Amino acid sequence: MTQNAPFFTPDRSQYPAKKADGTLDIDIASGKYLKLWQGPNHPGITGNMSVELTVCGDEVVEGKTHVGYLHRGFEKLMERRTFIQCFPIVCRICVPEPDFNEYCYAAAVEELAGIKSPERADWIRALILEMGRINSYMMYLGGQAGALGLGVIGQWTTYARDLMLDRFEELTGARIYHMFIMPGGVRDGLPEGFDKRMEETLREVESTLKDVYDVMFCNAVFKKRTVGVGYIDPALVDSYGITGPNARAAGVAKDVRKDQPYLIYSQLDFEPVLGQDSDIFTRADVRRRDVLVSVDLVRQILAKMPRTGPLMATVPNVLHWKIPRGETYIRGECSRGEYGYYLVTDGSGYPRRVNVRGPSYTHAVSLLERMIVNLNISDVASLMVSLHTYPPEIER
Amino acid sequence: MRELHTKLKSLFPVGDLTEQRSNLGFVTVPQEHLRAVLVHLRDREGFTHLVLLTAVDWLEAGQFQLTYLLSNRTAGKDLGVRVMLARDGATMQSIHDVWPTAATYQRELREMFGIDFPGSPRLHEEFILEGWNDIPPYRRDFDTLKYAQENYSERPGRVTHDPAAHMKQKLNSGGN
Amino acid sequence: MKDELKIRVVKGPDGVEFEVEPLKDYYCEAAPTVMPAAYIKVVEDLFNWARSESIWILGFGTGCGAIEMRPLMTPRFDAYRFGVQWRPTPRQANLFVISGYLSTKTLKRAIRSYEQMQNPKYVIGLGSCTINGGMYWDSYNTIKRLDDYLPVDLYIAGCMPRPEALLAGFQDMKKLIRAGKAEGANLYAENFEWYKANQKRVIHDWDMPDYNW
Amino acid sequence: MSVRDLLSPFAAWKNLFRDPVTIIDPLNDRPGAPRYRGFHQNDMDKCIGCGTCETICQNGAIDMLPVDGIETKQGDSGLRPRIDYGRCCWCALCVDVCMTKSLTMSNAYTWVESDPDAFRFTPGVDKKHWDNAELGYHRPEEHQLMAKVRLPMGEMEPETRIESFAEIVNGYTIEQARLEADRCVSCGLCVATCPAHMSVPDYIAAVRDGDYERGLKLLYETNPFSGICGSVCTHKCETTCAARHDGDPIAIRWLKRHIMDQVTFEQCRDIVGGPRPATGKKVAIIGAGPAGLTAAFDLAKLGHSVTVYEAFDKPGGMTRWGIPEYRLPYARIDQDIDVIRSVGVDIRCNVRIGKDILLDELHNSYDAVLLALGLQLGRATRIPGSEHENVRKAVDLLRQATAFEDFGPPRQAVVIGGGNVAMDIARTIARLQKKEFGRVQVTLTALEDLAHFLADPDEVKEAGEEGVVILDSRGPRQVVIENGQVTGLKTWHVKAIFDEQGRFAPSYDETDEQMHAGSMVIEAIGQMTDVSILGDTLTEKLTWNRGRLQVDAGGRTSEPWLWASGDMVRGPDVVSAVADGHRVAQSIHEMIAETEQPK
Repeated sequence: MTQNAPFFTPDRSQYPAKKADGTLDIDIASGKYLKLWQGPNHPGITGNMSVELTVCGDEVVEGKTHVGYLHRGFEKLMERRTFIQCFPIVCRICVPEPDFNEYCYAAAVEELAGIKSPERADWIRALILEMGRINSYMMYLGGQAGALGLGVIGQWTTYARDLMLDRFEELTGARIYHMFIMPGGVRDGLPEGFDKRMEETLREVESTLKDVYDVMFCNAVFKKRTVGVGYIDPALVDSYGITGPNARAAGVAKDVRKDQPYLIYSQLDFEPVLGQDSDIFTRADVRRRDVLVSVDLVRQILAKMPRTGPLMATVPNVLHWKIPRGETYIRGECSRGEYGYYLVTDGSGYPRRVNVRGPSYTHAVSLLERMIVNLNISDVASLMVSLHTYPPEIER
Repeated sequence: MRELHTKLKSLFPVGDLTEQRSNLGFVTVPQEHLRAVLVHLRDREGFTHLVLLTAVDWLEAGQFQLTYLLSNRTAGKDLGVRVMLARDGATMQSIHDVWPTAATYQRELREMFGIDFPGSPRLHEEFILEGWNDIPPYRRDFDTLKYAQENYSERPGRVTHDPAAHMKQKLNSGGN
Repeated sequence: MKDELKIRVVKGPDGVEFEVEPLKDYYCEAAPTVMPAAYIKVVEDLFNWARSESIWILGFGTGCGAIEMRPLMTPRFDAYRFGVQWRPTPRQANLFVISGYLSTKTLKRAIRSYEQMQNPKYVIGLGSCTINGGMYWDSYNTIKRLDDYLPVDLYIAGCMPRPEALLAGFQDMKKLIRAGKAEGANLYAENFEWYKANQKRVIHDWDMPDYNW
Repeated sequence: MSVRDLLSPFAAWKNLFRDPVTIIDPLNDRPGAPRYRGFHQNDMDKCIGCGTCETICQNGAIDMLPVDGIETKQGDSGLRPRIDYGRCCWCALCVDVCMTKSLTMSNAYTWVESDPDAFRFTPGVDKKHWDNAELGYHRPEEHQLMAKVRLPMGEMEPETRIESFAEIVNGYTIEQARLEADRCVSCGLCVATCPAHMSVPDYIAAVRDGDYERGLKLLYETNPFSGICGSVCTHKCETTCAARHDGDPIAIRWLKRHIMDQVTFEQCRDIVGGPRPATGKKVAIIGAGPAGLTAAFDLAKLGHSVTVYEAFDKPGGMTRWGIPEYRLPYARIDQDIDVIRSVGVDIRCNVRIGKDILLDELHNSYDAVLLALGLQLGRATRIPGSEHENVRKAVDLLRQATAFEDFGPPRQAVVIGGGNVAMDIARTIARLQKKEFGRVQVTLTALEDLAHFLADPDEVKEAGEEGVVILDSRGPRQVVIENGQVTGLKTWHVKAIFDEQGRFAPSYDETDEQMHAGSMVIEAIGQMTDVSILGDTLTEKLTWNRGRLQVDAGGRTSEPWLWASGDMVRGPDVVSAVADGHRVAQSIHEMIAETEQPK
């Protein structure tokens, strides 16, 4: 079931036929079809990407994802920066949740250089990653509601997110691009009184989520627009490389934090959040519940983390740091799925190749292009947001 | 990992295993056997998830390395399958029918490295770049700084001094 | 050239066939013109005051900095109380905030959006990237100096600038407008050829009219 | 769909009763957090202009520029970082690697301008409203990207080393040298400080890379006495090393030595490349010390025929006759000199000018003559009793010790002086005493207090470890002679060494008199040149300046055929002598080239 409106039966007589190679035979001059561009002028919170829709009436017959509006060539730029010089640049790959770049890059460098980051640094890293996850989800919730015209949710979640940014600021020294997790460890420990202020922020997040639940998830209009819409077949999960909440909402318990625990996640007590219905509503709900898990994880981390000890491992002089030839892949579970860095070194002072695997890569291109067909135009924005894609991690 | 490698080795002419971690290994596969190895790994060994597909330019050796990183979630293991391609006129068979997402990766590799994957859908459509007029930018012989300086203007007025040279000139001019 | 930009014959719902030339039919061919100030200074001052108090921003987040605009639109920083608001379409906006780096692909869209905005219009450049390339100074795909391509009235330092810095920027922007010094649009019209030449040097597949109005 | 789904959204109305969360005055109510990475500050007093911030900046945002009112001086390039906020990304790596912790970040973050060129500024110089901000990112103490501590040099224990004249230090292993070389930030502040301008950062990089051939080549470009300097250089470079501001300076001398340890004589010889095509010009050099031989090396490499006359039976000058073997093994001197010989320098030992050959003869048969006599004579204290035969000069004793002459080491000795020569003789005597009598009884008295000793701190420390009693702030008054035998030295406490004008005029506390027992008193308070070989006529003709020969920048005396160099014009220091040798060689070569031209 892809549409839940029984009184609407689409007239498919005008639909394009398929050509021999499987592509659609769309003759734009026939007047039957209309090209409609969703983006790149920021369609909702999906960032600067665009979907070139071919519509027939109200229905999408073909959608093509266009990315590259934010392409800066990170992977190329990193090849001409030393290992420490890459550290400030990686976080720019993903604005709403930059810390995974820092963590994955640092961990990849550490692994190839044979360095072990201190335990205390690992806890702080996990803390930062969970804080970032909360932020990313809060932004998503606002965007998902906003895509359906429910603007108030975004007003609330942005406020809660901003409080978390204040925590980020006092911990890392910056609001958005924290540049805190560096190869070898982290820059500094927790500031004084951080736990208390963090607890206040977490309470605010929880109370916001309660309001969001009442107004968004228990909302006849929202349900009507999202339940049963944008269904992802669990069978597609592996073949389309679907990870994170998109997979978990389809009942596949993919969560790197559990599957291959990194940092200190094996010492934390949590269960991946699962859903069954695999529609927009379920995906939103999985993310909402995932925030609660993260809130709990932040509390656990603060309760269990060591407060003393080194924060940086001994690293070679960063000005001429050379790493022997090798390759590795480091992954983490970000708010959108599996985030990973593939790093190849060649014994010089510069990375040979860095490849960033953002979860949006598969979600926003091959998956979206498949799912968008037969969708009503009005649901396109909602679907795009529900896949929770950030274009900079696609094009880097 | 070793077990899997022994098994693979009995079936295909694969190279040695590089064991990066207990749950991550890399193995080189001849170009023509790649497809069979991938399908075997996917269908028989549980490596159902194509994590990424990317290339490394070994300019000095005249080769491209293609890395197909596969993941077996239930076993918690990852295997990187490497294929070495001649850099000149690099062509590789497409695996978009094994994993549909591979089409996107292949499109990117075609655009950024200039590696051809005949048969891959929409391969020649622009993906990230628009109106690109130079050699594919991720190739090692493409100099991004030079390109940037030639195409974009910098704000003038920047000048710097090398401390050692500056001191030598200031303190030791006159030869004493 | 993309298919949809080619000249084609279309049959309308009434069965009549007609020719469509997308690059020409949907745009005005006239070049932009300089908008003179009002004859009487008091009137111009009044206009400027009004303009300064209704800054309508085009909600085209072109780069990283866009993420710091969201807090401004929401209660905590609430830019609306300062007469600043965001509009979804260029036709309704008079301030274009270039929020950081511009890849050449986005530059093309940004130019299009800018030209569609109503006069008088203003541009603010956010962060290092718009000033001198920022951390992408050696990237092959981003422009280094925004003022080569669009007339910029104001720059805000930072990477990225915080919402508070943006608010300070808006206040300065207001002062500029009130003082009649925000003449970016006229500058663009006066030096149209120069801007076009710069733009075309970096946008290699120029498949749009020279003036997108 | 339930009724709840229709009613629940109205829960939003409860916000009517909540306090607004809007920040009233966001421009002033929100200072950056205490750690906020805002705009830069730079403490002008601390900054040394090493440029490490520029090196690490991945955005090319930092330029090093000279600033009005900040002079270039030893250890401070006089340059200051100017930051381009059209490039900066506020990552604070520049703060993290700042060698002096002068560069910090304030918590200010608002800067709006119409002029895009205004976003370039030199923090600390261009006045900004955040210059005095207290808060902002300062590198946390434990956040250390650079290793602070120098790798310890392995050396013999005091108990072992006192037994013989074997070399004390072991030299770095390859692993140690790499780690130590890794600490260098390649700023190059040391290059200008080194009298010979050795390309320190480059050869340290060669150590890092394990490319000793390259390192050796760099050493020989500026210093043919790298083997010797690697052991005994006064390493002024280490006093201006950027690393010393927050940790130990790089062990530059030991790294130089490490390169020399890793290469063979054959490699050295091959790198300098053997004799050159002859120009037919002849230069005579008097004195086979570092200055004379460096000049000889340079001139021979230019194809001139060089003859070096040495009064003693072995070349090396004060490096051989003045420095004890435990600091500088003779084999190392021989190797450096053999390399110099390999380019065709002819060294004639046991030829004393004035006795075996006359200076005038040299003048007549050579195109140029260079005096590189060194400081062979010890200065005297001239205190009562110092004319006794058992009051000796340190230089004389050191020379005798080197020649294995038995000068009758005393059972108890007193050394006057606080410089390296005093340490050398005290420790040499200590070794001889240990061998002869089984125990060390050496007292060393110096005018200076311990903090201002002229000797290397390492030397002082090691001498103490070896049993030398070191007394600081003691001025010698009288050598006590009883029954014609020296029995000791009387000293007074020193109140001040210099008078108010800063002239040397020690003042004493006469009530604090001490007697130091000893059958020999050794004066080690300075050296001078034996200029008697010049002869009266020439001495008359030459211009002198306070007892020193007056020379121009190129080392040329007032006589156009005669040059002078090394310790006799520069004071005692190997690397200064090397530098001087280069300069003089250059000057002589220029003269030769000039006279060549008219023909």
